[in-house]
Amino acid sequence: MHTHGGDDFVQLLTPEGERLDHPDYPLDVTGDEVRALYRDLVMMRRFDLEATALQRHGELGLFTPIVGQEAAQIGAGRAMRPGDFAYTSYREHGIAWCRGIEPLTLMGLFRGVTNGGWNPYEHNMAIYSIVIGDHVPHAVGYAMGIQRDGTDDVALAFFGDGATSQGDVHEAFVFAAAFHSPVLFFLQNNHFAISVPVETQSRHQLVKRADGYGIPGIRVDGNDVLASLAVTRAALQRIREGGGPMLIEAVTYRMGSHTTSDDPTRYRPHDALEHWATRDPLERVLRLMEREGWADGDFIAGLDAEANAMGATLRDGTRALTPPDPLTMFDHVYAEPHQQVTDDRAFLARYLQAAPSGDLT
Amino acid sequence: MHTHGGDDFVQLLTPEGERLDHPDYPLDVTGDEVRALYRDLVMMRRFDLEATALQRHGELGLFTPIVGQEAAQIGAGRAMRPGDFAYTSYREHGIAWCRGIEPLTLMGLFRGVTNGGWNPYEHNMAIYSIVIGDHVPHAVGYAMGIQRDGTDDVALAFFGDGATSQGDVHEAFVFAAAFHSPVLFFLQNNHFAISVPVETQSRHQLVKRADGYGIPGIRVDGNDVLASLAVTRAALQRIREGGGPMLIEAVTYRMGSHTTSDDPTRYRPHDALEHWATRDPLERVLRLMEREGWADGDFIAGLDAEANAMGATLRDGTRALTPPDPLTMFDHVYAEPHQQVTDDRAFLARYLQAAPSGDLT
Amino acid sequence: MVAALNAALRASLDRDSKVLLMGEDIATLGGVFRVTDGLAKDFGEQRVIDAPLAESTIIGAAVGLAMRGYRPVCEIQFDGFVFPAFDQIVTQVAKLRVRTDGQVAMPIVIRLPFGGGIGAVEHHSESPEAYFVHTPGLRVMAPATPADAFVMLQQAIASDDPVIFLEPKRRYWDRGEVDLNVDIAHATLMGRARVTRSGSDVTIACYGPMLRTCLEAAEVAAEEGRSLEVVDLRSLSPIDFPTLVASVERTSRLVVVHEAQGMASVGAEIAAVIAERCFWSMEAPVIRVAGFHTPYPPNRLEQHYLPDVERILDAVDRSMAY
Amino acid sequence: MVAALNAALRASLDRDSKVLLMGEDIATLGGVFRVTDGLAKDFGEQRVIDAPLAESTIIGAAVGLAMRGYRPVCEIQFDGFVFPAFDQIVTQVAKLRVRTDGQVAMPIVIRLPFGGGIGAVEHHSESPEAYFVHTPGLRVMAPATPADAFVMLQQAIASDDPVIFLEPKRRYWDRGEVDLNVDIAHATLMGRARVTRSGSDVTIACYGPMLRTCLEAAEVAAEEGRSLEVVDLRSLSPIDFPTLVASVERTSRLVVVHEAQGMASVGAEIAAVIAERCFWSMEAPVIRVAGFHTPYPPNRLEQHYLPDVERILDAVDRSMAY
Ligand SMILES: Cc1ncc(C[n+]2csc(CCOP(=O)(O)OP(=O)(O)O)c2C)c(N)n1
Ligand SMILES: Cc1ncc(C[n+]2csc(CCOP(=O)(O)OP(=O)(O)O)c2C)c(N)n1
Ligand SMILES: [Mg+2]
Ligand SMILES: [Mg+2]
Repeated sequence: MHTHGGDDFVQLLTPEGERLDHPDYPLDVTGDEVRALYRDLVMMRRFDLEATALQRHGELGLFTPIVGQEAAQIGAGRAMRPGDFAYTSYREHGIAWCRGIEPLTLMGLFRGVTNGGWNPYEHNMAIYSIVIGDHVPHAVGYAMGIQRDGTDDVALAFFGDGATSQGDVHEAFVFAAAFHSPVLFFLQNNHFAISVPVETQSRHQLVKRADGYGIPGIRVDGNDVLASLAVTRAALQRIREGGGPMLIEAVTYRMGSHTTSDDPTRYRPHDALEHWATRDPLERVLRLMEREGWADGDFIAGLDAEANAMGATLRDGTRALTPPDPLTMFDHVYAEPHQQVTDDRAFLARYLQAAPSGDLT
Repeated sequence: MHTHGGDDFVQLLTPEGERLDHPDYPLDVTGDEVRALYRDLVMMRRFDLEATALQRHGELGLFTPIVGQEAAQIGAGRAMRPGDFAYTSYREHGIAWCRGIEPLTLMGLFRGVTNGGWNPYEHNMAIYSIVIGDHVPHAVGYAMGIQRDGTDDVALAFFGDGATSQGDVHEAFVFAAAFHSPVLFFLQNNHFAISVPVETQSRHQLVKRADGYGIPGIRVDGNDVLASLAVTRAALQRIREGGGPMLIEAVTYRMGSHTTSDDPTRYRPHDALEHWATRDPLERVLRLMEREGWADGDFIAGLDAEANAMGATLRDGTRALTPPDPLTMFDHVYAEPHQQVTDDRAFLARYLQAAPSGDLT
Repeated sequence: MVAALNAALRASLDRDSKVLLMGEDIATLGGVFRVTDGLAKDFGEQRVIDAPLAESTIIGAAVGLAMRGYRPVCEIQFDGFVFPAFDQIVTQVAKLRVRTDGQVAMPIVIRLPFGGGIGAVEHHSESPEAYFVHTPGLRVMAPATPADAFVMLQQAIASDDPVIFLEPKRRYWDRGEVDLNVDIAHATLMGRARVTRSGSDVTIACYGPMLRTCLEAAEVAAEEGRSLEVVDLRSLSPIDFPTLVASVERTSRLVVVHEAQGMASVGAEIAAVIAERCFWSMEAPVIRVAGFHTPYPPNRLEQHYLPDVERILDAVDRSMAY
Repeated sequence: MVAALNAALRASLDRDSKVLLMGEDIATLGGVFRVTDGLAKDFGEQRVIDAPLAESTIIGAAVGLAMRGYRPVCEIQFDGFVFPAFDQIVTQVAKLRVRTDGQVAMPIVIRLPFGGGIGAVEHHSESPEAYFVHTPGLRVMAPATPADAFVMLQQAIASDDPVIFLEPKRRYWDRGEVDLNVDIAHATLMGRARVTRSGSDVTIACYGPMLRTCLEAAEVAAEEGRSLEVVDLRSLSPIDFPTLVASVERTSRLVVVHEAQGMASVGAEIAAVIAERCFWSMEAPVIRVAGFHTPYPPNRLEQHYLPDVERILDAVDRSMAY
């Protein structure tokens, strides 16, 4: 079935690195801007490689690769303003990057030393959400708060093709439409929910879901960072001006495994990777830069060095992430004291004192 | 807001009793057929009156009036075949009627002597479902069963405008579309979820929801029994032939209260009843019959007598519905023995023996 | 009690502009029990919100509002309709504080009319408290009187923790003195139980709708020469065991009463803890009086399902027989 | 254990053409734990169904399939993802039989990998059994060994009641003798506990993932001269109290062990019942070993959260100290 493969989406940069014009989504970019975007893409790809390697070396319990989806995320992330607020699932490392969250910070969850890792208010980005769909209503609630505050910020909800089947995502659409709330739904259709192809979630283009709520929907080439940027910017602008919620479907492909525990050879059509490799999100930007003379050897070498440095920081930093004191698990269950927690904490404290290793299984 | 009031729906009989043609939904009906439909409508309206009165007299704890929605339900109900299976909410007395469930049987739930009242397999209709939305996935599951059995039956899910906001209803759409299951979603938009107007559920016509899943949707005048019949018949036929799920939105109006406990004067626009009274579902059929000479005084008098008889049976029968033996509450919790139930039952049995009135609070 | 709850909401809306109400039919209609009557008119649609019919996102949106600094008070129309929101409550509301290492607060109150005895149709008479008590991260409160309803709801709204606030719907129409000028900060502390009636023979622990029934039982018992001490738990998570233990140490006997079915219930927790903490002083095992292990029956049978004075006294007899 | 479960599903699919499997990633992938590996290939897409990503309707559709005469076996991928389906489970699956006065059966099995100890990220290590045990209308089972997994899953599928089937995921890779020719009808009855190890000093009640840990504790205790009797509950609803009471009558002491947090838990239920039924013979109160009243911690701390041999032995010590 090819309903989802159709190229009826906004594209501003072809896989061959040619710029296209689009009447609704004009984008003027300078060489500097494109270089900055390319840097983001490269850093994300490297991050992915490094984190995957760290998992292979036993330093992480799990990792969720981003490879293939860098452009969708960087485009969207760079379109956001600081005051906007992002709710994401567990694969939006590119959004985190754009929100100023250090790659190393993301390792805490995957290494099992925290369930969060950063202060959401510092970056205006919620911690990763693992239960599929749950965070999408949160974005709508946050947007309802924005409405009451009277600012022109926007809440963004990032989720996958699989998530579109969840009741909570539908209800979030319903609330956003009913209250005309400033929320942007950003759907990355990477063609899979673990092993299940997007066709099992819908035989129909997912962007069409928006129609049913009277929410405008835009389908964009998720492997084109310029298109993702332009479309997200336009959507955010429209929402800021009171236009109400919107949905963007970024059509992309998960080139890696679902997580490092997954074995995609069991389900991925064997020629799919080849096909999608020709649409690589980094490659086309490089071609554009070459074509325009925006990238010289120094730039590329500089990037490489920066990526190397990031990799080193990541490796060393991850190894240095040690589990917190066991008693911290009781610290933030409640804001105010709760007797059961107090008792359980006292029990564990006594117990740890008696058997300091604490690890006797 | 008038998005929901627009008359862009299939209508075959005007409020004035004029027949209209529709290219997609031709309907040839004989005088006998129209008389039969009119009888259904009259019986339902009488049933509603009688049950409401029974509640006012303290014989029922609660009743959910159907007045105003008779045509939507009778049209749909009469389009069904015996092998089809209906899942409904608590207001589909007209569907129950068409499925051969005695009006008296419906009183058990409202009198509090049972939570069901009939054998679903005898009538191919599930018991009423009170938790909004819950039963809609059941219809899809049933339809998946039909597919596996290889018959051309159809499962129908009846639900309200309020229910469209529930996650379960969305998920039911997703599954039905994904599996191309023979299920007809029949939405009665009666403009209210208790006090909340349909605009709070959606600023957009509810039938449009179907588009998002690639499910064909039809909007029908829910106060026109001929249109409801023709559209439902056509949809069922298409589904039987393997066309996959469909959605019908029947636009109607809840002329009564939400339940007998409700006070609609607190929220219903004061001129709404007048407006909708001009679109009464019974009146227009009567006009058509008069126009065509299909209804004489005898017919009307006969109907009246039949309705009176039904009312009498209902009144007497309801008063005679007594609570079952208290110990029956343990009978069907499990199919096979469960020690906790056995113990609890033994306790109550001993207890009832000691204090036979059992009513000491 | 409805008036007391309404007054508590009004006071909270007045006190803190971040407080919002959200639910089905709460604005124009004023709630099916009229608990929010008049509030939409006085505080406007932005603060008293009629939501679409979807419990999961009523709670899910409240999470987002809380993250934006608001203090949402959500109404779930009836006990049986809380389950569509269960995931948001258990996975998000209860856990977000700890998941963010304390950086995100969840000052959300979920008002839940609960319990039976009003002759309602199915799904309208349930007692789901054990599900929430079992869930770390939630506080669970159940007032039994109008005065407590007034105080406790305000305390719940003022708390930075999420609170499942169980309103005993068969006591909605109870009347009682409510001191509207009570200083919330100095009222009985949140989380504390109260010895409502002192006695010496058997302690009765109960909450919400059962308090009145237990007090009636104590009256009857007194006529028969038996002295029951009635403890109103008020809070179910945490449970105020110090108060309860002190009482049981005096009486050496405990009967726990609730409407909810018994398996893995609040009554089980209390029985387990008291059996351990009062091991040396108990003269009888803790006797539990609870709903049966069946779904709530059709309402014409509910009188047999619900604990009543007789069943409580029967439990007292059984306790005394040891 | 994975192979035993796979064999049980295969046998059930073979035996009864009405048996269907449904879940996320169970067909092409064979499940994230490979429990359904190869079944889609052998039984086809109509019987082994990859569902859209929506737990509520996986269960909701199973209800409809059951009403049409099928016997759906649903997989929920991980414990923490059962909550979106909670409403369908509690309101429909558990209640439909009684709501229809026994006319509609709900032969649905919900397979739920549960518990911690595998170093997973959040929501992948929870123990939600108490929620289901508290719910009338459900049966709850938890095998602890491959042999039991093989028998019990087939019994669950053959039962006309809905069964929450908890698979201890940290024991998925355990190996053990499985008699594939066992006659299911004559195997240990569904709902029965088993005394896995006899002893005389203290009874240990446990289930699922904790059985192995408790047996290890019993080994260590034996070396120290203490004789522990280990009871594998196997079924959590109903709980086989006759077997447990008989054991406790012998030992006079009971320790209950589970991973789930303690408030209103299965351990609370057992402690409450045993304290009552064995009132005269207990020489110590029932001691509970459970997870703490916190959401499951980050996995690098899980060793401190989960009951281990030491904590079990500590509880035994405390029991013996009375
Ligand atoms: C409610 C819920 N059910 C199941 C899972 C297990 N699970 C984790 S990721 C995933 C697939 C998600 O697919 P999609 O939404 O497309 O996001 P992607 O992984 O492709 O980024 C599943 C089923 C989960 N995390 N939450
Ligand atoms: C899950 C759930 N939430 C709330 C309710 C309370 N309630 C009963 S009927 C109703 C409104 C339903 O509106 P609609 O779906 O339009 O059906 P109608 O009553 O108009 O036929 C509500 C909110 C419920 N029964 N179930
Ligand atoms: Mg995906
Ligand atoms: Mg309606």
